[in-house]
Amino acid sequence: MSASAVHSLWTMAAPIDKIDAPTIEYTQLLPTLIVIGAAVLGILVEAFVGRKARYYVQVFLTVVALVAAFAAVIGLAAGGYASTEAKIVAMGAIAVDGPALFLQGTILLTGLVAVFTFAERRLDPAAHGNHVDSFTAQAASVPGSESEQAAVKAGFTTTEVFPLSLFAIGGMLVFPAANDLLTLFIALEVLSLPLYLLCALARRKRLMSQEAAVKYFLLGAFSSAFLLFGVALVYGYAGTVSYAGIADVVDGTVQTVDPALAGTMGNDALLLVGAAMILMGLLFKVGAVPFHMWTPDVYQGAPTPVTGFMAAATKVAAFGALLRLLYVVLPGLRWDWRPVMWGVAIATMLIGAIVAITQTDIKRLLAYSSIAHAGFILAGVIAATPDGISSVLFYLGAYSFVTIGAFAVVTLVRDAGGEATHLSKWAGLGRRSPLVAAVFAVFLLAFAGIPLTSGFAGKFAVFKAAAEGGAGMLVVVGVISSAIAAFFYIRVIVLMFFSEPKPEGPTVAVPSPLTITAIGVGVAVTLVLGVAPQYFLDLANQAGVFVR
Amino acid sequence: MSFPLLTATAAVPAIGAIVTAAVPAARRTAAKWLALFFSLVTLVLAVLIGVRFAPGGDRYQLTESHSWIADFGVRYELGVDGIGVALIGLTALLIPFVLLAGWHDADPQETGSKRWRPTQGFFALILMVEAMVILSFEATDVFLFYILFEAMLIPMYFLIGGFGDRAHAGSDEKAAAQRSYAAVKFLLYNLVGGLIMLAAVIGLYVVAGNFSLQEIAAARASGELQMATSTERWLFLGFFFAFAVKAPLWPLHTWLPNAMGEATAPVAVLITAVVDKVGTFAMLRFCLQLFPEASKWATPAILVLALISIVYGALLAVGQRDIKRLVAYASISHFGFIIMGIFAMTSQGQSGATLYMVNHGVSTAALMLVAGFLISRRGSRLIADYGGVQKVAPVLAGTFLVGSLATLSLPGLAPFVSEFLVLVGTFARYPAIGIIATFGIVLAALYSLVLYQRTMTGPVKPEVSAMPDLKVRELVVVAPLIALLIFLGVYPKPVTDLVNPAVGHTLSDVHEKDPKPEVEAAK
Amino acid sequence: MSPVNYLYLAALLFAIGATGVLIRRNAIVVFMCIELMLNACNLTLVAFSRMHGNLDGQIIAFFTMVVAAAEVVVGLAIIVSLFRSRHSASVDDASLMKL
Amino acid sequence: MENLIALLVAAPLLGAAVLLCGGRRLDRTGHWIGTLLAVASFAVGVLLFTDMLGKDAEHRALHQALFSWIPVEGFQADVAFQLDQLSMTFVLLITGVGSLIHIYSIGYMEHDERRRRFFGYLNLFLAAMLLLVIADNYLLLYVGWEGVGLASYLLIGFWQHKPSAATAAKKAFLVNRVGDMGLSIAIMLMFTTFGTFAFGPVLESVGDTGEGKLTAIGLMLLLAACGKSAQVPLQSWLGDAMEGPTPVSALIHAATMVTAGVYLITRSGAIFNAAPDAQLAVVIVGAVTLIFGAIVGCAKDDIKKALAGSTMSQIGYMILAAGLGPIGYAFAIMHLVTHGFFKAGLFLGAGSVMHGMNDEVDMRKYGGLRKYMPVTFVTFGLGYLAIIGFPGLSGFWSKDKIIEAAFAYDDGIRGWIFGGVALLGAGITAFYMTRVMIMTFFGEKRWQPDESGNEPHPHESPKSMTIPMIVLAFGSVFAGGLFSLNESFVKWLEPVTQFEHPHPVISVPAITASTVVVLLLGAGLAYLMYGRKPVPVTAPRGSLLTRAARRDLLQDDFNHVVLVRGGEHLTRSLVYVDHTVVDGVVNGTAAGFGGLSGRLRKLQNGFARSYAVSMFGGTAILIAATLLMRAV
Repeated sequence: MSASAVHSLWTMAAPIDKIDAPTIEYTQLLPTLIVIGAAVLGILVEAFVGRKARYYVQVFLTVVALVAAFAAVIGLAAGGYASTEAKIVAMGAIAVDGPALFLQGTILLTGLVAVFTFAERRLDPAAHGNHVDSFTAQAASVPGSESEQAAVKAGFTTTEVFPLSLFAIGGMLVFPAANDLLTLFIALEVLSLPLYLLCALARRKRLMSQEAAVKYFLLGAFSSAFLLFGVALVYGYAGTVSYAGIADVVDGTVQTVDPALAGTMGNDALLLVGAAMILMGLLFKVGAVPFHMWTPDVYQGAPTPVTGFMAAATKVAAFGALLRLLYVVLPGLRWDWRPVMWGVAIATMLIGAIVAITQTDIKRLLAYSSIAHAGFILAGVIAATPDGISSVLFYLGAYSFVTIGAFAVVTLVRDAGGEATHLSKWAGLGRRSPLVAAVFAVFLLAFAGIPLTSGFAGKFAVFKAAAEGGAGMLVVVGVISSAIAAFFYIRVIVLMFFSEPKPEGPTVAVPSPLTITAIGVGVAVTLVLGVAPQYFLDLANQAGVFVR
Repeated sequence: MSFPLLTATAAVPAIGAIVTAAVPAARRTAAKWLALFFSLVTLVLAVLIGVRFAPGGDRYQLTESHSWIADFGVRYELGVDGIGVALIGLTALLIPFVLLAGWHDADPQETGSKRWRPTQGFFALILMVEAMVILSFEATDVFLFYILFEAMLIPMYFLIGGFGDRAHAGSDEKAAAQRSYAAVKFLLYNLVGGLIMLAAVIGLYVVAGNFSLQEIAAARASGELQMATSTERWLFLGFFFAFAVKAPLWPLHTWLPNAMGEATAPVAVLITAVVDKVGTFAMLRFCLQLFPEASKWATPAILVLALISIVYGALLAVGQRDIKRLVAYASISHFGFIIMGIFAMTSQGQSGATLYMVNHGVSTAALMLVAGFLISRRGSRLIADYGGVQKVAPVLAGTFLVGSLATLSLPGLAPFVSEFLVLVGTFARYPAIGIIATFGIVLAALYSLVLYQRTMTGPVKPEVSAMPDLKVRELVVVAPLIALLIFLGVYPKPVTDLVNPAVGHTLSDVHEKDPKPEVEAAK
Repeated sequence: MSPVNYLYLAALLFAIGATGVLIRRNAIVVFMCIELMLNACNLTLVAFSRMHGNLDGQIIAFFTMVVAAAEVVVGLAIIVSLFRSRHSASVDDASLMKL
Repeated sequence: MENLIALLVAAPLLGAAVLLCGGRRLDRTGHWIGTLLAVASFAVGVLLFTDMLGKDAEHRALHQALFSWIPVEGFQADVAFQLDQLSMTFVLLITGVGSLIHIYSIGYMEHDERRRRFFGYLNLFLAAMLLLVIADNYLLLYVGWEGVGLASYLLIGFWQHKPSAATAAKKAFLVNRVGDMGLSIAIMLMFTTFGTFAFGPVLESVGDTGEGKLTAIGLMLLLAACGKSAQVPLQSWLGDAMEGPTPVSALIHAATMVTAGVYLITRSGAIFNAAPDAQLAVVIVGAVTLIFGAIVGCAKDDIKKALAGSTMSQIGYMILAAGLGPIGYAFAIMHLVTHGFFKAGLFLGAGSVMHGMNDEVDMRKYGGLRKYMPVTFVTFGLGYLAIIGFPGLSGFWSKDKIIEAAFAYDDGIRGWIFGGVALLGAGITAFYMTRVMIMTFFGEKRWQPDESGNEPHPHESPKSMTIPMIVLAFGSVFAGGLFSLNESFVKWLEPVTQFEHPHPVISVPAITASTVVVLLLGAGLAYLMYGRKPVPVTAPRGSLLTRAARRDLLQDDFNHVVLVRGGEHLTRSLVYVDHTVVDGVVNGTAAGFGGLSGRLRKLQNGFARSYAVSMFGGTAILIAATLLMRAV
């Protein structure tokens, strides 16, 4: 065929005479920049600081970075970016608005608390005279090999966890703020990859740890591939990846100009399939049924501090992204995605609660409970009302602190083999150390959503939003599944308080101020949000508007 | 801004709970006295409420109202009507006796960690329950009430599961297992009820936009808040279910025998005499006031259930081998009467029901506590293990008899008045149901007297031959209760005066009038 | 020929990759399949970019490659450590945690 | 003067409180306190009586309102007393006989270490019984009604260590409860009909309502009466009630409490008068019971049970009379009073005999006691003559009148039937009383040493016991005659109960004559059977009727099979149902979720690839669903 004929088949990209430099609003990006920068510094520290000092330098650096970043977030919020000044920065890549800032704040705080638990070095007995934390001495060495012993003897510690966590946090900060699909994808990877590694770094039970890492990695990569394909399809549909642009096409505000594109542009099949795949990617991170199956294994295998960190921070970030996607990109598609999400939410609530009943490992139990909670939060997401947004924000804030606290308590209960995570070991804990048991009971009650705990306030908020959003059915299912869930939380309490202590039961390690702070913060937040949630609800309300 | 009496009345026991819990393990006795002191202060405040309350005055008095969770439309709103005052009085009155009766129930037998302080915990939990119950009687904000309604389960749960009957047949493990089963059953039953209510509460918010009982009731009365019939009925059912579990109403009753059987006698009293009253109280205050039409729609069904509870509970009480379970089933029967009185929708019925709540509280307390003393002496709950006690411990037997007679509502003792009012009130509108219900009084006589005969009379069993009679502490617990039973039986006027206006309001809420006597109607 | 065909090809590749993930045991192979899926995505992006006549798609493709590379780094590290401690790279052998 | 009324109740009530709460320190003086307060109450009664006699017939009723008891919207119950002639009669009987029996008990209970409590219970009974008869409304009456029930429960079971006693007490209370159901339903009916249940208003406004309602109320009242007065079908408890100490049997189960039913019916006369069907029911019950009781009385060898049977029968007479309406009320009450005297006397006599015979109750082990205990013999004998209605003695006057009234129950077949029954009853009464008399006091001694070898030494009882018997004997001889002098008793009651002269279907002299004949026949027959040949110590098997009668005509067996057994089965099965069904559903749900959970967790098989599959499938579903949503 002739060249012209061929040429007529495709269009030339419009010739670009000059590319003007992108404008980056560094101040608005400050939180992220601080964290990422600190992470990079951390790498350098690993390279140049002596082994003995590293731990302290890293902890210091990380804490400072997180605090600074949090301060930056507060500053931005105070600067009105949470409400009136909300804007889109970095060439439309990142949104700085209420939800973003609220979630970033939450992530930074939970991250901070989590870092405390990372840095805990008093729980395990000192090996060869040097304190050890819950991370392996040398990830590269084969479990049980001489090299490992040597590493332990030499007092190696994997201080890389701190920069890794910082990277992850950086990704999480971007995730809910991402304003185009590319940024979304990148952020997803940035937060995931470090987590894969962190999962593999447990000091005890390394085989399980590695297995968890592999599973998490493979499945995570699998899901992100789907997400990326979804991105591609949506791009194909809309011709752009920026949320606003897509939304416009979806609403039909922009009509296709070029007849040549008519084939793809505005082809709803592309949109729907793509959207579904993106949703899948996010639901995977959230841990919603049927994309939840990695959760129990990974939560169980990963080092407990990491589990806490994942369970809290990752969920927050992922739900943030999900909210933005559904509320900014796909509102026009509400009537398509709502029924589907209904199904997902119901399945998540019920299956999470039901399967948890028969769990025998405390970490797995909490994993399933986190699945059930994901279901509750989804109920709020589905509400598709401003109340829905704020209720979800509130729930995430409340839930993440309870979770970190709970896992922090799990790190305390130990026997010869490290943490005693099998439930039978927890029998009679209330007799042996009432305080720890009581604290854990508080967390469990919060999970169960008993009034006067943050769990109840959050649950009430999302259910209320759902009911107002016309999802009364979801509320009923939610209520039923929380009844089922109550059963296994109570089972643990019964075990701790009403059954006789076993003679060879576990001991409760006396932690350093770090873990104590983590737990203390958890309890405090749980009770404060339970008794007087008004202030935080207001916060969530003001933060409840997406910029577009 | 006057002195917040209602808040104070609830706050004192709460503070008491914290203080008591903080007492170091060694100073056990101090903790006990401390708890008793706080409960007495509460009693004084409750009396003060009774004094400050003007029966003729506004419907809700001593009201307090502060913004709490504006976002949920929730306010911290308190206020009492006559019914509330009566029940607050009952609660504040019973708790000191409960504490005294349970004086030694929580002394630690084996030593756990040095932080393990069962005694302090026991007394603190009881005070905590008292605080929550009292506040729930005062709450005029649906959400606030709901929170307390749910939250009080937790301390109750620990009381049941943590401090079961030491005097239990069989091995310790078995006892512990049964105990935690009972506790879990109690908690789950009530939690499920509560969660279903939660759905209704949320629904109410969606419909009404706020939680203030008075506002909603006013809006409904004035007609500016319309509810679709089906909506109203669903919401009503949601609320009623929770209250029916708590009350408990047949067939939602099976948690009560387990709970009362496994818990120590004082805790059992706490359950049936105090906590369960919240359920019946809430029926009067919330179901009727918020959903008048639905209440009337459901009345026939509820009356039938109540009737079943009355007869069924009594029959099962006859069939029990375990003293405490017997009392539990008797209570189920009594709660049937209370609910029947409430939904008879006559002033006699509802006044009677309210009076019944108070009287049943006192009479069950008397019977159950004496039974507890008996059990702690012999170390068994089985009726068959006793016999001829009156020979060796006449005072104990005598008080036990009075308790039993109160349970069968002998005229001259308090329960008679309320039971008869309920019967008359029901009969006036539903003669058939009223008549069937009177069979309950025969059955009541049957189980009470069988219990007394099997345990107290006949030849003295060797195991009880050395049984000591009531000690001073125990007498101090029982005597006032009995005196109160007689007083309220002869002169219930103080309570009825308190209750009548409130009942009048409730009836007007549901737009019901007492049926006129035939003769007057004819004229 | 129409660029739409590239889309069909990409879809095919993606499907192949996905199937591979589901049926292959060896972790390395599974991982390769995932890479295949990513590349399918790239192809799609590029094709669309061509059709829309804007560069976004191609840019994304570059990002994707970087990400893929990063994944390789992390993934291989994990898989290798697993292999060294188990002397097997079979995904199915790694099933300590279940139920 | 009316302010004294409360004292009637207050005195014994105080006694009860003091004695029951007083504790051991009162053991030595307790019985005196009790007796004193009983007598005090009697004195008050007499005082009020004299005062009442001072006024003219119409203005004798006194009223005292103490306080408002249960004030509820539209429902008013007061603690208020009303003392009219009817109540007065009862007050005197109760306090009088009561005091005597207190005195008697001092001796009778001398050796019982719980005597103080016994007197406490007796006082409690007096208080309750007085409350019953002076209450001015049905609800307060109900309090007394159950109060006497309680007292009787406590006293029947006074010797609680005897299982039989405890059982009897429980039985009595339960059977009475059934009656009480009737009373409470009656009160409810009154409330819904008249809006009140005070005697005055109710009885005045009887005219305003239909006969149906009144019949219902009447039947319910009758049910109550049956329970308290041991009338068929609720009579079964009275025989067992004899487990109680004899003074109790005399006071409660002969003279006073068991007659409460008669009081109730008489008091509610206005209602019954307006409800003939109810009246008929009353009469039938009375007639049946008087025969029933008499037959039972013939067969019992236990002296107290025999007397109990006779009590039943005599109360049958009263109920029958009360059922006859204005022609009968007065005589019912009159017979009630005379019966109070002689039956109490007889019981005290029986008690005195047992006292002398180591508490032996089997008449077959008595015999020829007249020489050992002359006083008892004489008083008992007089009581005997009185009860069989020997001309001139109390029983004659009252019973004969009832028989006349029965014959006058509407001039037709009814008159014949019930008159005949009443007449027949008189004959049987004569028979079994003669039997008792002979077996106890005549013939040769039949008692042997019991297994522990100590032979009873019959002896006369102490003064404290004999004096009351003598007093009562006087009553049994003269009371009837006294009352009948120009119908003084009838006139006394007339303002309360109205009175019409009965017009029997046959002439009065004929009735009187036949009565005398019948009773001579009965007595003669008894003499032939028991007086001529010696009485066997062990009871002969006897005829079918006899054996049935010994077992209260199988009524207990019926109860046992139908009610007790049936009840047990019912409760057992219900307990089972409650455990398996009601509770089973709950536990089943829990277990169900558990099983579901166990199955679902199998999906979590640890293989990463299967997780991937679920993800893949999930995505597929997600996509399909989204597309589907768009399609529909």
